[in-house]
Amino acid sequence: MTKLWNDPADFRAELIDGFVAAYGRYVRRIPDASGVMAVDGPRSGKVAVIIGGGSGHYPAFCGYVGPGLADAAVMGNVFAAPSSEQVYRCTQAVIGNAGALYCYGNYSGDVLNFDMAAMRCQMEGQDVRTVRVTDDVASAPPDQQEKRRGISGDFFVFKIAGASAARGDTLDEVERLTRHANARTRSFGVAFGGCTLPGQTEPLFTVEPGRMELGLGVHGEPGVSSSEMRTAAEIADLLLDTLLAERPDGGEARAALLLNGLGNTKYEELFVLYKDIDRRLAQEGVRIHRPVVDEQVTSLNMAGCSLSLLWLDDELEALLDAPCASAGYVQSAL
Amino acid sequence: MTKLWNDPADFRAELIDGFVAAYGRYVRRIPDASGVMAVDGPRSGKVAVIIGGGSGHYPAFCGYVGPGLADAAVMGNVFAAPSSEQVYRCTQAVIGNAGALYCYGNYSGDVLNFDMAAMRCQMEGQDVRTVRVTDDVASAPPDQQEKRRGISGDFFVFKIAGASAARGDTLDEVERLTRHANARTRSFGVAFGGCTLPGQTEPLFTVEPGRMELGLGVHGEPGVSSSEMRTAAEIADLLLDTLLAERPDGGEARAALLLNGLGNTKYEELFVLYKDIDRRLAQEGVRIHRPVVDEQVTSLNMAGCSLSLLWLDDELEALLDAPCASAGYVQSAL
Amino acid sequence: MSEATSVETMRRIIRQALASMEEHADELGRLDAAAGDGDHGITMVRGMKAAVAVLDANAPDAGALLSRGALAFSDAAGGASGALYGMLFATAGRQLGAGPYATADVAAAMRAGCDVVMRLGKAQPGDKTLLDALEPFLVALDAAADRPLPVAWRTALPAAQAGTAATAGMVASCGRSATLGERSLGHRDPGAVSLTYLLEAVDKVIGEAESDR
Amino acid sequence: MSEATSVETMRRIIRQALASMEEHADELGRLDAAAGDGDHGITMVRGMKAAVAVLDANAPDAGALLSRGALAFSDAAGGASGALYGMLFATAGRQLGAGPYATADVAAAMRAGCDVVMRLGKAQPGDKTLLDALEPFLVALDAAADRPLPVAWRTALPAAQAGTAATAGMVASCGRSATLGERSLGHRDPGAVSLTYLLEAVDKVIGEAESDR
Ligand SMILES: Nc1ncnc2c1ncn2[C@@H]1O[C@H](COP(=O)(O)OP(=O)(O)O)[C@@H](O)[C@H]1O
Ligand SMILES: Nc1ncnc2c1ncn2[C@@H]1O[C@H](COP(=O)(O)OP(=O)(O)O)[C@@H](O)[C@H]1O
Ligand SMILES: [Mg+2]
Ligand SMILES: [Mg+2]
Ligand SMILES: [Mg+2]
Ligand SMILES: [Mg+2]
Repeated sequence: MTKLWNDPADFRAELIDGFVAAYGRYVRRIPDASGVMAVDGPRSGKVAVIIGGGSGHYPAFCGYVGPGLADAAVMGNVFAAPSSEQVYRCTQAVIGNAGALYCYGNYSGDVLNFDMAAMRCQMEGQDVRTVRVTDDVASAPPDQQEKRRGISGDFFVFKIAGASAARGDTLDEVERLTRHANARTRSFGVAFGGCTLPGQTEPLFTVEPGRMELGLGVHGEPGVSSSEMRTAAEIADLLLDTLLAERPDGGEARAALLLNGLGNTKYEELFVLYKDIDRRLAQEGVRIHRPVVDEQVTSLNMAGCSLSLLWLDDELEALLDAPCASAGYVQSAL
Repeated sequence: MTKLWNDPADFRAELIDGFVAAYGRYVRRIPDASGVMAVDGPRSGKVAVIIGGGSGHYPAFCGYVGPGLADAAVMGNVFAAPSSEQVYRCTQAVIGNAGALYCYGNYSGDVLNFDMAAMRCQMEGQDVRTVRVTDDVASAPPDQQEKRRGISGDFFVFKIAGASAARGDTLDEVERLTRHANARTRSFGVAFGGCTLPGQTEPLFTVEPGRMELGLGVHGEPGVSSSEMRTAAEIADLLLDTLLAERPDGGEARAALLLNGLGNTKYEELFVLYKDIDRRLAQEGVRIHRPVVDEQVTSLNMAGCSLSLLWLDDELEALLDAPCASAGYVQSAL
Repeated sequence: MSEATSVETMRRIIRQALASMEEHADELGRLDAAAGDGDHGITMVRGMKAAVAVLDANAPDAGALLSRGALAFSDAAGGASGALYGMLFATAGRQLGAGPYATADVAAAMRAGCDVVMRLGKAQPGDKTLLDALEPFLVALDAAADRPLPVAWRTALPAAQAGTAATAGMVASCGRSATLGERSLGHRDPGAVSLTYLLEAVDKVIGEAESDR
Repeated sequence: MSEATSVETMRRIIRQALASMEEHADELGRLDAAAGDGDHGITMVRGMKAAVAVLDANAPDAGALLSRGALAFSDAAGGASGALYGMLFATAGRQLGAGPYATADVAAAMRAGCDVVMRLGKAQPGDKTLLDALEPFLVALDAAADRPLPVAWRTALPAAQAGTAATAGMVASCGRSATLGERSLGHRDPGAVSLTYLLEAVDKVIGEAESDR
């Protein structure tokens, strides 16, 4: 349950203030807007990567602003997409002469607001492109990938977009690579318990003892189906059976991996689960590159986890390996 | 509640396997021992920094093994200190010709087991020193600092020990600086709810709705007293009133800061709380250096947070700023 | 209705809409939590508060007041409902302009707003969204276009209510709850419910204004 | 008692100790959770399982079997209790050596173990630890040193039980629960409780062996 707040109505504003106060080494507040931008931006000649969405998913989204990652994050209220006005203002703060890429999870509210802002920028002569993250295999069948929602795969798609833009790629190229990364990213998750919005006393959903939800959303949405609670080893197989069924054709047998905790399922548990994921992927002949077992795309303190795979090729691997630094994710050469 | 496991009796072994499988870029398993060591160790001429304790506190302890941090972590079962046999074996795996420093939180079980191992190493002619972290102001009065237990201050004391050893300081110097860091580190915490051991169904303690516990332990121990639940702003003042009362004499007005989530109190809430902490410290004329608002020393999925301050001087600040890399904490030059 | 009366009526409508959202916030949240993310009540209240906050600025006419309120709503609310309600009422307000309004004027303005919502949101009636309340309401309002606005509005309300009730039997194919497919069955769509409360709030104000005469 | 009988008795004691810890694991966990970290039951079971697992190796004598079991216990259990019980029984086992044992031999061996525990743990009787069960038990065992072991042991047990009961009225000053000070009042110390169960397990085995004759 969310416990720390002053007035729930001020939650977003206060969290942005606190975030900027804590991580002024990476970000500063965008004046008169609900968002943050990298301290070194905007950089002339560099494509601006702009991410965002509702709050409640830290480190997504504001935690990914910094060198090698995003230039700005637009921050909505808890689980609510930011308004198009805020997206527009944040864009104006960081867009340079190389255009901007919007990258965010595919949810109705985000699509509506980012699209309206993009139209407004385009009408003003700015080149703004959009790549929506659609990694969640539970949310639509494979032939409707464009309908799928974005969950923890955000992490990889943002990383590729950020690395491509950081090395000076053109907007065409940043868009192409980001789209390519999204096309090769798949995620699937399970939930064991819901979360509670600030100021509320009832969780958004509850999971009966001894059961779990499959195909969770990262906004406290219940899963798409329900099953008996399983052991870690069984859950590893369940996640991988689903993800491996969509291993892309011609995909080489290497993948970047994120085992993502939603907030209340802690690191030690994730490692126990990872042991069996690692074993199974080795059996399947998949080489795992730079696995991350951590909380990256959370859902307040929801219980559960999701597994994301980015099926790598050489160009994606090079971008994934590039260093980056931000409040929520640092990848150093050290 | 801890949900993911196979057999609770195998929890520790499986989590170590999973951790090593995931973060082989930082650590490898110490053969025949319950612990991990840095991939590049042991390094001749370098003091070995050995940390450890029970599991359930990730990133503490295994998440802090890597360049610029610890050389090895000895890993006990959940909330149980590792046995002296395991401490001894891990020591033998990483100790070089420059001796070793044990650094861990001051709890009866850890003291007993690390001390027994230290005695055994010393009897075999190895130079092993110990610095116990005693940052928790709630656990004993100021004139009995040596009786205090170690909580989230571990993070700073380990960082200083690791940075000092990494630059090639002698064991005398590493010990002196680590002791100095501990003497200048103070923490205080609050809890809103207990955690559940793997395989158990009842939490270790519960907090009545509308109340909170002050002076929590990081092993699911209840707090030392209980009070009404407060707003974030009031909790900020409560934490700081307590910590500022022990601002060390002659201490300059600068401090490193960690606002640490225990597992179930999430990042957005911590930022809301941090906003008021930052404001208050500015009022008090304290300059905050490199604040970290994150989960660093957890207690499974316990609800609550703790605030740690390390009162800096020039030598500590230089060590704190040195880069480091590990599964749980990366500080890059980028 | 004089222009001053129209502006004052619009102010009262917006205040009444906020009161209604506050009254029903928990219900809207619960409905949204059933298959979505549970924030619809919070979002509507936050948005309506922002709309009320811009009421005091002196607006030239009622249509401008509605548009201005809609933009404030949209920015504060965020989410799908912020964007859609914002466009619905901003468009309607722009088209309304200065009063006095015949029923047909109001129906045409609302229809223009509805068209924008459909174009932007790409949903159709039957997809279990607020359109399932809005569309039948507009059809009924059109059918009563020759009657005075308060009467026509009240006559059309049951269509919105029936449309909303019908959403319980629909499978969502738009918005957050689309993913849940069959699992969204049995719960009314929160956006359809909130839209109906908004239409009822309008009725309350213009109906009373009517009886005040 | 022949040496073979002693070894066999020790095996049965260690198995009985495991059974007792399994039976009381939840109670020990709850007692530890009241002021500590709740793992005492789990820890004792894990340790005793490891001690039982080394039973099959052929031990030269009962004392060696006890020492070996104690080391296995200590390594598997970890924590404060792993270190302290490990030292207690490893020391006692080393001092016992090969049987047969007079009561005085056993009392002396346990006393030697207790001394090590006090030296290592720096606690005193009255600090609300397992010493509050162990110390009175050893005093009572000494007082009955001229009686056969099974009788003396049973005679001494009530002292351990009374000492354990008294810990409920003590304020902890050692171990995890020390921090809680006054808040630790009212609950028996989990280590004192587990030690008493262990002493009772010994009684069960050697008392039965007695009646088997
Ligand atoms: N594409 C769309 N077209 C029409 N209405 C929509 C669409 N997407 C969502 N809605 C409406 O918005 C409502 C949800 O609003 P809200 O919960 O405030 O936003 P969010 O879905 O962003 O959390 C749904 O119940 C539905 O009526
Ligand atoms: N310094 C000490 N001296 C004697 N007994 C101690 C000491 N510290 C702890 N104990 C005993 O250990 C028990 C706790 O054991 P356990 O819960 O297994 O270990 P931990 O405290 O490491 O979690 C306490 O109840 C107490 O009887
Ligand atoms: Mg929402
Ligand atoms: Mg313990
Ligand atoms: Mg919603
Ligand atoms: Mg314990």
